[in-house]
Amino acid sequence: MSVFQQLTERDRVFDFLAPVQSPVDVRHGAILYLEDVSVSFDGFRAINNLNLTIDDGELRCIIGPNGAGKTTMMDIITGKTRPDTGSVWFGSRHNLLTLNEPDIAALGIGRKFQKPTVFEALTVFENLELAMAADKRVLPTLTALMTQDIRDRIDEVLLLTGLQELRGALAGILSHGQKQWLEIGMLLMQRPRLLLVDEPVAGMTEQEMERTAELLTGLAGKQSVVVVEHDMGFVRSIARTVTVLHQGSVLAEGTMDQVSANPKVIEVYLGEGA
Amino acid sequence: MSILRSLARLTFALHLVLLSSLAGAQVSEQQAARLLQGLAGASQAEKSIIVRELAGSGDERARNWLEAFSANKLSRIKTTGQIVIVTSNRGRNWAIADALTGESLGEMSRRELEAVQVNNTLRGEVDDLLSVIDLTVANPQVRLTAARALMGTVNAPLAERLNGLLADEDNPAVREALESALAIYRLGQGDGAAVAVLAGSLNPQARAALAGAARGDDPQIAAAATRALASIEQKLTLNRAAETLYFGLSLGSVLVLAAIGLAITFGVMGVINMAHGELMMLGAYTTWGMQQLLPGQPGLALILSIPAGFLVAAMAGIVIERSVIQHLKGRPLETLLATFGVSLILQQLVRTLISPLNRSVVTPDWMSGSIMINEALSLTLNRLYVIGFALVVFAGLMLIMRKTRLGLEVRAVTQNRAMARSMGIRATRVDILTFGLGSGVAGLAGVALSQITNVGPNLGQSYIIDSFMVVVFGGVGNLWGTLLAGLSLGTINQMLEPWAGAVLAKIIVLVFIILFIQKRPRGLFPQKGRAAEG
Amino acid sequence: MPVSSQWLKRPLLERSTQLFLGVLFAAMALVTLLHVALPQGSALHVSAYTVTLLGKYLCYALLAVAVDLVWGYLGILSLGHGAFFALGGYAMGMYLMRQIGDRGVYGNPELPDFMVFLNWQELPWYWQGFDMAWFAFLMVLLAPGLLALVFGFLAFRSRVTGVYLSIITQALTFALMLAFFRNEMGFGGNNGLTDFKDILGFSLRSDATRLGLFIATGIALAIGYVICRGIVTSKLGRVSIACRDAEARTRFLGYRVDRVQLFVFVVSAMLAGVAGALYVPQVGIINPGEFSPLFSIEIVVWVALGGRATLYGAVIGALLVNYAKTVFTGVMPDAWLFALGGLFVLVTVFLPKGIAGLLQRRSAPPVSSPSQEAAA
Amino acid sequence: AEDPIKVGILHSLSGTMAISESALKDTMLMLIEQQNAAGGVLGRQLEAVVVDPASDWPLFAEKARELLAKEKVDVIFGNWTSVSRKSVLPVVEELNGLLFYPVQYEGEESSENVFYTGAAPNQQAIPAVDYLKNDLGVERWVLAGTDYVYPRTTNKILETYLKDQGVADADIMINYTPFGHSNWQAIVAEIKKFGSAGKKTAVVSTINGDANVPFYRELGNQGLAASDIPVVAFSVGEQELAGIDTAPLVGHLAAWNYFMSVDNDANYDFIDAWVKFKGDDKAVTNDPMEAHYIGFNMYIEAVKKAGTTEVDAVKDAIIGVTVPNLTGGFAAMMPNHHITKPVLIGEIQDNGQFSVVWETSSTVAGDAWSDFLPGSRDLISDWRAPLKCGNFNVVTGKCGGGTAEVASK
Amino acid sequence: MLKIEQLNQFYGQSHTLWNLELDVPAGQCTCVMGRNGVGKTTLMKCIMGEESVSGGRIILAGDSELSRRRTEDRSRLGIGYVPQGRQIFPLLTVEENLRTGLAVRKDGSRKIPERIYELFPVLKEMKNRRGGDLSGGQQQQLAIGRALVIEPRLLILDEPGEGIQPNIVAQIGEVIRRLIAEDGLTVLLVEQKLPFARKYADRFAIMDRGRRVADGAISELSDDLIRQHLTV
Ligand SMILES: Nc1ncnc2c1ncn2[C@@H]1O[C@H](COP(=O)(O)OP(=O)(O)OP(=O)(O)O)[C@@H](O)[C@H]1O
Ligand SMILES: Nc1ncnc2c1ncn2[C@@H]1O[C@H](COP(=O)(O)OP(=O)(O)OP(=O)(O)O)[C@@H](O)[C@H]1O
Ligand SMILES: NC(N)=O
Ligand SMILES: [Mg+2]
Ligand SMILES: [Mg+2]
Repeated sequence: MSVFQQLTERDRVFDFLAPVQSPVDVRHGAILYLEDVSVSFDGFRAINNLNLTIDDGELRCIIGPNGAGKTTMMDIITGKTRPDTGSVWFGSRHNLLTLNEPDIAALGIGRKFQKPTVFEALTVFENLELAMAADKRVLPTLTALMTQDIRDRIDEVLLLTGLQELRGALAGILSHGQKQWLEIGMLLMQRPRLLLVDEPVAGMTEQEMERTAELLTGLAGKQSVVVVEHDMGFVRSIARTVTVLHQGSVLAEGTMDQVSANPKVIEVYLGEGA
Repeated sequence: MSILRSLARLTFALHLVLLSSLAGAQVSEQQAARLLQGLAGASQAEKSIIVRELAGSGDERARNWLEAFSANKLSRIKTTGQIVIVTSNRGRNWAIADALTGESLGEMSRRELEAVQVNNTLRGEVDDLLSVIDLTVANPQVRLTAARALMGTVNAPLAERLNGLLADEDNPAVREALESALAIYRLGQGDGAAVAVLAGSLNPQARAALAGAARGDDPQIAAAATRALASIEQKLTLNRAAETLYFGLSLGSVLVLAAIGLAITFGVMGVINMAHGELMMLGAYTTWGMQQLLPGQPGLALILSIPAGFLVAAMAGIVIERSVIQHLKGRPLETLLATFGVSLILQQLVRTLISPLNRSVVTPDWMSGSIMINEALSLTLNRLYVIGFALVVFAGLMLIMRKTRLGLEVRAVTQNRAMARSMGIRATRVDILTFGLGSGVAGLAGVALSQITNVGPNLGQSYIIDSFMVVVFGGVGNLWGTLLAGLSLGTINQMLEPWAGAVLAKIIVLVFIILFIQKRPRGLFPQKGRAAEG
Repeated sequence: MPVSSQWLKRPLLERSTQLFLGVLFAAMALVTLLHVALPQGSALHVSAYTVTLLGKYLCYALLAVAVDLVWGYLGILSLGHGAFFALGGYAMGMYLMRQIGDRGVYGNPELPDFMVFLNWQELPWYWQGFDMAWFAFLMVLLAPGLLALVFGFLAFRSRVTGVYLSIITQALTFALMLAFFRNEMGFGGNNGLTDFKDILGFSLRSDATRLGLFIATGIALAIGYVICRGIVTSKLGRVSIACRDAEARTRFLGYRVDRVQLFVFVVSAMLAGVAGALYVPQVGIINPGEFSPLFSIEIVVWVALGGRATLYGAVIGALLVNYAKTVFTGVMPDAWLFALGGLFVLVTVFLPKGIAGLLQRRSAPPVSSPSQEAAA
Repeated sequence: AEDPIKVGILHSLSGTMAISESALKDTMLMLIEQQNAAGGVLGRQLEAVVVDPASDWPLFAEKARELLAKEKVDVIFGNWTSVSRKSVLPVVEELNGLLFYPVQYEGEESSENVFYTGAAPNQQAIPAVDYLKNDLGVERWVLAGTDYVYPRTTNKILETYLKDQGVADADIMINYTPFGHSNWQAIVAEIKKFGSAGKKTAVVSTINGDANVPFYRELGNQGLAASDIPVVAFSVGEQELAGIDTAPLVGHLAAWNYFMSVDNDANYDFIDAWVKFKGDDKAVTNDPMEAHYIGFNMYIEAVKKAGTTEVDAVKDAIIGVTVPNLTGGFAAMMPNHHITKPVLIGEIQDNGQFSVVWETSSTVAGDAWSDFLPGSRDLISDWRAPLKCGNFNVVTGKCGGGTAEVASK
Repeated sequence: MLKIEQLNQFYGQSHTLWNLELDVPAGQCTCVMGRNGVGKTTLMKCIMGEESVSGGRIILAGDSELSRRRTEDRSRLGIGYVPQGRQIFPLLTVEENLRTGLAVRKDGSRKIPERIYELFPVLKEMKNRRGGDLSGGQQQQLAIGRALVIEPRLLILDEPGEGIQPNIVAQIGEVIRRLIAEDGLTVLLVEQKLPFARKYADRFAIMDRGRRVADGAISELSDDLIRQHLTV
């Protein structure tokens, strides 16, 4: 509760929320470009000529029907899936299509998965330790030391994610929601320039949702955040620009109000009730 | 099959052909006894003469005597000097019958008997004597074999005789063989026209004759022979390729059989079953046991072994599943440890209960030998059956996995056991059935292997590594992958063997597997999609 | 790059490692004492036979530790670690062969006996240098290390995992076995290398040398254990576990999974090589049998039986199985496989975490454990 | 009563070699039982100490050490494969034990502590080739073997021998296969092709163990009969044939120093005893069993002669000891620790037995160092004083290394 | 329909459920609520038999003592389960996923009821795709469809709306409502989202730290209760 309150004090700068210096060149404003990206699986076009630009420091919400290609888009950005055509640039210098997952992560792109994925045989604390921004080459990792500084940072994140009591528990025993939080915590430890957050509030209570909303909006500005979510209440509470994906391409883009008034969006996604 | 025979033997053989038409005559008992007694004490050269005399005697028992002699079953009772025919020579006491009267004399200790010695040379002579008679028998197949055997051995008097036979011969294949045999002879005599007859022949004797002619003095004949040889070479190359392919497929089908059960227990269920080889061994021993139960009927025993081998191995598999594997749910790696233990136990069990020695499994007649496609290409029958058997087993398994509920349920259980049970799938029953099925198929493989290789306690060990290799190479969980992997690895191996040798070929195949997996880290037919990427 | 050695010191401060080293050194001291101080006839005398036997067990223990490092912590079930062990052994064997000099039966100062009677004219190039101890000992590390490096580089770069990796490691050792069987390879074929005379000038037939080798093996095991412990307690160790359980996820955190795997794999291969090198002078022979896939599987069985991902469990497993084998093959030569096979089955069924699990259960109440299982 | 004489038995009872070796263990147990029934030796009973080296070569060395150092046995009977012998050799030399080795082998060895009761190449391979050449008129040769040292060496010797006799390179085909090779299709086809060149062809097989069954099966199926291309084997005996359907193999050959079918009372007694001991009417005997029979009797004689089981005394006493073999002759222990043996060639019959078709007129003494290998041509072995050397070079007049060092210890 | 009495559950040594009581009346939708990690999913697993319980009773339809039955028999008694995290069989196709439920159908039908495809048309479209390839929301729909194949009397839904697009969430709500009305289905729902719970549930039960701390008709779900038990 208290951290939550602290967090809302906008003048206080948490050092663990500051991004790591990344070589990304954002002089042109945009941190991420996707241009004419397409990918198909066994003939099924999951992403279809997708164009998307995320500005530096922006918080962008992406919504769209199940199977619209939101997760696949993140897969492409993080190097998990290679598109058939198109280009993906991080800043104006890094062609992500030439890089592999660890390189992309090292550039400062962090991701939370739709299905929470944590290291189940490691403790919550260790999960956060591994996620932390650091020299991740082999020998430095071997010789890395656990300093008080690191411990403090992990403690801060533990507090923020409400997992203090579980710090020594193996991540495998966490409940679904606790894993969600842990993964968000890992993302925070990573301090990326660009955060890709896939359905962060699934399985959370309303209050937890609010906390997450504050957290993400707090990050924006310093870091760029892309959020995928189906909970409209949540989206509304954080959204500035909303992009609607449908059948692999952008259906609409604009403020929440514009988008939710779009009849096509209502038809394919929101439904009459919303 | 070509055999070199001496001229003397052949002339004599012809002589015999004439005499044997007098069959039915009897020599005096005294005369026969004298000949047989003589045989027992004689030197090799003397035996050779006596054999001819016996054959020439026209006595209807002569064939019997000759066959017994040839089969090493003519014996002399040490004390009395009586010549007997051994009717059963297993164990320490042998059943004997009087050679002259055919009257059974009961059993007698081996110590009391002295075998009438025979060797390959004499046996060859006897066989020749008997087989030349075959040239005039009614069965054209027998005549064909006899005619083929004559190739390269014809001389002037025989040529004359053959010309006579040729005139009466109405079977085209036999005619062709006789003509070839004559042509080889004529070519040797410098008759250039014979080249044309031999031009397409795949017979090695014909080829040798042509090669001789190609080196000969007559430039015209030499040129023609060289041309003929070239065209034969071309045909041979094709035949060799076909032969290699056959070898490859047959080796491949053995691999498939060995691996296909594992493709179920390991590929589908995820149990690293180190005892898979021993389950195959059980199938092979079942075949042996069946043949012990049905002495003298190896064919029937073999056919009955198919269901029996399946059942025995399946039951063993189920016992293993119930006693060990069921306790290892969710710990697939530990199954390696436990089944390794089981495999040690099963091996030693066989050593203790049956014997550490290999057991002899008889190949039924209809599975022995080969069928001849042409003179340069024959397909061995046992392997042909194994190829067919492998395909049938594969198809059956495919049907079960695709068309029955078991296939669906086992996949559901292995992918998410808890959820499968929540859907009402009886996971325990599925485990038993599936493991039983995979084990049973291993048993079937064992039945087939008993026709190819050793039936002994080590049988399983020699196949387990290859089996895993095949399943993994094909892509775990994919039956088609297993089929294709087995067949292709077998074929590659056989293609390499002629120029690399057996050891190096195997090494190259292993290195190939290692490199191939770099290119396709999930085998030939990978599990695709999001889930597989983890 | 300044490499801190903190990671190596860390295990030394750990209770469990101290305990392990304490027990190991105490046992070694006791064996040495009972061997040296007591007369041959005494009931408590430890004979040279026993010393050598224990030395052999310790070699196996080090090998098991190496396997546990990659299997337990990295999730790489190597079914080919015997290959690294054997390569280290061959490097040592070649050195020992060269030490024979002209004392071979044919008295050829250059060529080992098996080359003489198979008509080799000169020493193959790859035998050069093995007359020098330093070179040979270097090769003990380099030969398995390089093989692991090349093989691992290819495999991990291509993201070969799980059973696929296991099976190609098996293919690797199988191929090497067949290759070493070939007399053309120049390693003595099936007979391998044997009839060694001395090592570093000490006769291999003297009890003192045997004791020395035993102690050297104990020290090697201690060092190997500490190195492994250092790795697994470091952050790299946790990354290894992360790779083991969720390889893809680890990559998204920015770790080069392939490099981590490669590093640990190579370290493990080198340890296996050292184990092999110490094994050869003690058993007196190295032949392609050590490359046999079944031997590699057996190593895995020791680790599983002792308790995976504990390191000391691997040591216990190796000692126990091999001791059982020694005893059973002598006491019940006809039925020992039943006993050993039965042991494997019973341990798996009743002790899910191996023997180490039994010890853990005694010493500490478990933190409720997840039902996680690395993919095979 | 005095302590019993301990006889170590070092044969694999499990693993790949159990197939061959387990019968040898039983043979030893039977011989010991018989000897004890006859009152033992020197008034002492004999006691068997059986261990299982499990077809694992380093384990052979360990078990040998166990037998000598821990069990303190007086003598060891054991080993089958050469590699296991090589593994055990340094141990018996170091601990000064006695080892009786009963299997035909490649030669090139003579240890002070080992007695080779099996055949050296000159007692098996060379006479067999002579028979094929002289009696069957063979002109073309296939040397097929399992890829290890015994076949390699034997084939090397045979190759040199054949070439010395004027056989052309092109008339010799050499082929090696791995242990347990089971897919013989291509090789048999190759042999068939090689044999169809118009010259009488034979296969000299040093194929070992499990690979033989599929090999002979394939021969049968591809129709290679003994009358076309005979195969003479050096490692296929009655015991191996018991596991093969012999019907298609009739006429193929083997060269040994003993066959179960040999018509001789001592042999029949031995067989009867064996059948009774095994309780199996179908139990077969074979050559290595005879070798143990000979070796065991030689040991007993030597102990009697020496009046003690003390190793050095037995070692000295045994040279020159002569005992009856099972084929109606006598075996003598030569100074090179090899024995004299008759050479028999037998043809396979349909009942899994061999019928002897040829034998040497007298026994042949085993030659430790082959005359057909360049490195060993000049070596001789003589363990009597004063030479006491296993590898004495008659050209340089010096005793080679290794064993000499031990001898002087 | 379902009655739980004095249920206790342990994970190893950690006591997760404490003397839990729950009553799920037939023909109604009962919603279990509670913060992350209070034991909701654990409770559902206990009902399905995926976790073993120590003490307490779970009684289905008056007479069936569930804790004595094996998991696979519980579905035969008519319990359909949509677990948290979807638990799709990833390598089975969508159709095969659905077919896994056919075995327990009373009518022995071997065909997937058309109704399922009507409810979730996307499943028909993706019939031949592997379950694991589907998007998260598609998988969730598949999980619900799969549970309906067995034509359950009692349907357990663990956070069914998670990851599903809004119009389909609403649709699922309507389906639940329809099944209750038409087939007399009983629904046990775990749900965090208040609006959804309020709209479709008839009753609620709140859990906190493994205990049931409140229950009643949905109309009785007060802000006070929410503040007390559902906020962090
Ligand atoms: N590896 C694959 N093979 C086949 N189809 C795939 C694969 N990956 C994704 N798809 C398909 O691509 C489409 C897009 O999937 P994606 O997961 O990106 O959707 P999404 O927008 O994240 O949906 P949701 O909101 O439900 O999570 C889906 O229809 C899915 O079935
Ligand atoms: N396998 C396990 N071993 C030990 N503890 C576990 C295990 N699974 C869950 N737990 C613990 O039990 C508690 C209840 O978990 P459960 O999954 O039932 O929570 P939940 O109420 O469903 O939470 P959520 O809303 O996050 O899904 C949690 O604190 C969790 O850490
Ligand atoms: N000595 C042999 N046959 O290995
Ligand atoms: Mg998604
Ligand atoms: Mg939950």
